[in-house]
Amino acid sequence: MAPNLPPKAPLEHSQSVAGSPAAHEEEHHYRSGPLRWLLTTNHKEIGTLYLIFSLSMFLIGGVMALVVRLELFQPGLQMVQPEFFNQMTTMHGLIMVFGAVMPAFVGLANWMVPLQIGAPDMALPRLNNFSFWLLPIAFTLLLATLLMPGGGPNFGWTFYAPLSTTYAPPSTTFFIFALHMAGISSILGAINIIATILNLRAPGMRLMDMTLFVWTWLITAFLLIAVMPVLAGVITMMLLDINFGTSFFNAAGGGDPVLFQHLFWFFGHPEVYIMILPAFGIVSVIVPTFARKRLFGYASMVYATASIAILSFLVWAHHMFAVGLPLVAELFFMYTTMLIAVPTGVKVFNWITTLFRGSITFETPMLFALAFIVLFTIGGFSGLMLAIAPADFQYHDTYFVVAHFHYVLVPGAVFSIMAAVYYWLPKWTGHYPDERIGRWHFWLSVIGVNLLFFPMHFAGLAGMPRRIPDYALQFADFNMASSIGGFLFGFSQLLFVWVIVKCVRGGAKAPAKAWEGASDLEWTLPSPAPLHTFETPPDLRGFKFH
Amino acid sequence: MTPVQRTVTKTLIALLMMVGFTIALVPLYDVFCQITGLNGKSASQPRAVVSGEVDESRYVTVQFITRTGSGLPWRLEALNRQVRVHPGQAYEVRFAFVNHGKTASRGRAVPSVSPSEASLHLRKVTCFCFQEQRLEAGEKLELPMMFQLSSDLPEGIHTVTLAYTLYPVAEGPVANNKSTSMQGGDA
Amino acid sequence: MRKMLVLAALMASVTGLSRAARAAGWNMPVGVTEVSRDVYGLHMVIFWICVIIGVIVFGIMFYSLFRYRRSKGAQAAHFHEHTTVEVFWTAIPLLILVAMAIPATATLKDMYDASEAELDVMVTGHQWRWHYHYMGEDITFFSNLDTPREQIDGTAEKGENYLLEVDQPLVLPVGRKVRLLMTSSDVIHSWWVPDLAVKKDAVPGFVNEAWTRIDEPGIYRGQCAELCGKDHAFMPVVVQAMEQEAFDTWLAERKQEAAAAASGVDREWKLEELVERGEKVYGSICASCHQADGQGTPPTFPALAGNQAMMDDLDWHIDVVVNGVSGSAMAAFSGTLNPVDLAAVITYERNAWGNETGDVVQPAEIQALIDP
Amino acid sequence: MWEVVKSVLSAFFGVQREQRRRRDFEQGKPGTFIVVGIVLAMLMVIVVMAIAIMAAG
Repeated sequence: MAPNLPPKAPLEHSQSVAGSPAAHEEEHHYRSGPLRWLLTTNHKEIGTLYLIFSLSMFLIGGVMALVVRLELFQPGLQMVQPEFFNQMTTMHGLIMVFGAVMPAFVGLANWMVPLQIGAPDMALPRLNNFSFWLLPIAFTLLLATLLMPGGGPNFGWTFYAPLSTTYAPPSTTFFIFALHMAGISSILGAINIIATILNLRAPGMRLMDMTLFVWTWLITAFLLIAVMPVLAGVITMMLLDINFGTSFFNAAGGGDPVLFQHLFWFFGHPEVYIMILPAFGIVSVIVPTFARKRLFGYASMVYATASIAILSFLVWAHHMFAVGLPLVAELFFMYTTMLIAVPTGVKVFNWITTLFRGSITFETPMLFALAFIVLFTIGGFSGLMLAIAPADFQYHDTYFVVAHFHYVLVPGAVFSIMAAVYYWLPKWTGHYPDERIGRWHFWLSVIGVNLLFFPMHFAGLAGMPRRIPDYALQFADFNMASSIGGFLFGFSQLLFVWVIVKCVRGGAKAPAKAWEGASDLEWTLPSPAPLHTFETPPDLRGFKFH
Repeated sequence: MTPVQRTVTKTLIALLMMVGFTIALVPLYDVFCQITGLNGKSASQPRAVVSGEVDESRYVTVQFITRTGSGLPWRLEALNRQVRVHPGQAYEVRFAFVNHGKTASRGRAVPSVSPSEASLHLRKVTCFCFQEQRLEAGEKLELPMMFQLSSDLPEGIHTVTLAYTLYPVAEGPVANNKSTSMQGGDA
Repeated sequence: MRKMLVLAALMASVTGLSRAARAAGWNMPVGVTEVSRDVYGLHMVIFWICVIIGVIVFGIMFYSLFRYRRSKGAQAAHFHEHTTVEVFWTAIPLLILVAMAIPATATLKDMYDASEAELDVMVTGHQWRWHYHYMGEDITFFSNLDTPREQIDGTAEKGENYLLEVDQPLVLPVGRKVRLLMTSSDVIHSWWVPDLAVKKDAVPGFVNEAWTRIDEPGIYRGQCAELCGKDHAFMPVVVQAMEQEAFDTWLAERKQEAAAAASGVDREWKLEELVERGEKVYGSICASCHQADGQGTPPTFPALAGNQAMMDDLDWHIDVVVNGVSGSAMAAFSGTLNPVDLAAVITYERNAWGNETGDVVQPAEIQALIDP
Repeated sequence: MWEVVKSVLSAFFGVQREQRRRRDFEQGKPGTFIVVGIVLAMLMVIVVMAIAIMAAG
């Protein structure tokens, strides 16, 4: 099971690390206090920074969601005015997508990719530091727009022109800068992850030996490289339209507002997969561990991931069925969208077959992973319904869509992140997370999340449009249920914070291999993982992969 | 070059290619729109009448809608609101522009065709929408629009709607950039 | 035989369930057009396909979770591959999808065939109201939210059609194919009536088309579906479908009303008359941005009360209202309000909330301006 | 060559046999797979497009 340590030290491995990490890590080795965190180039410390940042953004974005749910608790305008409501929905979306989910995955990649491939650090440690610190600056700027005259962005996280250009508040220029910075951070992170995975694998580890978490991240990183420039391009065009009198999206000057939507969704749809592929990877690592059985169809899983990534570039206009596309385009995008269901289905079938005839236990990470499979699949089903273009005319821009993407992103992406945190906390801190609080957190979250999002399906089908601060009386019951669920889900996240703090401070000691069924490379390291690991690469000849 | 540097270089090249691709998307979109008729954009250049067979077996109703965007004290009126033509037949209709403002100003009529599939089969020989107009205060101007629906117009299309929306063209150099250099096809 | 019975019972309970869900307002409405019924059919088919797949997949999953618990002494098996099974579960969904794509394609083609319409209506989205233009009939009007502000603020009890009621609905004849041409004067809106299964974006500068043929007379309510700014929630769509004869009568009445409303352009109006009329126009058109008290919400919507620039320059004030301001939310109203209403609202703005200019703008002046 | 095409096609559906995968990874060059993948992806776009155009009639 264990690799043959100590290794026979092939020298080219450590030399391949740019600028020899050992050398410049020494310089901050003795540094302490805040400066150490500011200047750290260690992948574990940067990973921790990413995760802390992501958690704080998750809480801030969550508070905004609660403002929205509070206003929607009853029909009528009670708490906030429509202007502020729109800023809350917009900021909630932007913060959750760019500030919470994406950085959380990058943080997990920082921590776990080097540990799972036997690398001493990320390939570009200083760049790593830079790409992290861009984020707090970007999001401070984004949050600051709320205090500017005219308020913050109020045009939805999809910021459709011309509402986001000609009719936007003055703070939009800052919103664009903030998004640019977050985008650069993602691109740099992606470059780093690609360079690490392709070059720093321990000798003896081939691509097809990598864990699915590493695989899905590799593919995600390529997606990021491909679509982040498109986002940067589209917001730059907005900037030019707003400040320099161009007319990319302004019909008055010969531009076309629909062009914005094509460009945005050409970025936006792969972005959806950027937020879910690493989640697939996490679940594919956790399920075999607690089923004590090899992942079913490893190769199929890798291929399905690649397939989804390719198809994700061919389906963007299914977000635009109601915009007035020609019939041929509607049909094309309907067919491709239906096709993408196939590899996604393959993944779900593989996880379930992994469970079949396993030897299953239900620790907190497994609970979250199982909830992911069920609830993500429900989100997949509503996605399939949305793919049927004629029916989409009824679903489009209603709460049905809100229910769909929240099912995919909250009990989907967010649950996978929570599963990953519970799964790897023993490796990070050396202590097991409190199982009892973990279970409370899980069950309250599952009940809350379903009470929050399931009624939204009905509200949408009954005809409630999204992004409205006030609604007709027939939607009242659904919204009240959603709001109660929202508060339940929101406040149970405090338990999550509590578990993490408690686990960092102490708890049951975890051995190197914290979970009985775990078999990946990180579990050969002591718990907690020391600051520097795999400085001489492990020799993996004979290591039993996944 | 170390392997890491090689990978980073390759990734950066891919990144630059995507940046280039993004920039190219704007003109590509316009080309794409004109080829496929996406969004009801019609050609921004005059085209010659094709003298072919006139399909006298059927009539197509062509409607003209005129609208004025905000900020321009003009009125645009279609003097022929609706005409019935045979596909293949060239036809001329007239539009009246009136500036009821107190100063001279410039405007441009932006066309849109519905159903969008029809824009592929619409040939505009002369149209005021190809260039901006300048009207003195109180000036009234009548302009022709000559068009031809090609005889291969799909059978299913019986009505073609042509909408023109008047937008102001701001005076000054910025405005010139706006309508010429930044946009490839200005619909 | 018994299987058949079970199946029939299952089918009956399933249809009963979906009918109950619909009646309770939990499901998509079947609607009142052929297209909306087709769409409802597609929706239910794909829904039940998802339910069946879900029952099978989750059934196997929960069976495994229950049966292969380690606490019950389950030992892990060692298989991790089975090509036949994998091909099978790839092929089955593919076939289901192809089967689904065929009726979906047919319905979509139907929705796109707006040819041979008997009535054309131009629908224009404005921040935040709809404007309808019956083409060829020269009838145009705004359709504004009719729910009183007190109901929204919670100081009055909410009515049955809270937020789904308008001052003037779009009136359409039943049994006739109506083509709807959508466009917008500012941002993107989306015109949606669930009972008609019509949802189409109204894009500024472009014209989209959709069509409907309503089978039953009645009132059908919907809303703007695309975020269009502050009052996105407050621009409902109401369609009133009536029999052809009733529709013709309505049309004739509408024309008379329009003529009556526009009459009096030539006569001299008194300040009080104009202010009285202007207050109504202001309330339905201008107040959503500039507020009933004229305070606006700066910087986006400037205050009119005490606005010195406006009071000092009458010509500019008229120009802004009549022609709009390019690149802002201020639309041109020359095409949508008649000269009397324009004169009235301008006069009102110059003499309300302490703006005591005493200016009177006569409809004739506006008429001369628009149509020299 | 046919083997490569078969491998890539099965990858599109997310089904692959361990044996075949092992052989691909040991014998094949990644370049061939990427090129064949791109070509087949384009082919798929064309096929779906053709179906859509046909269906739209």
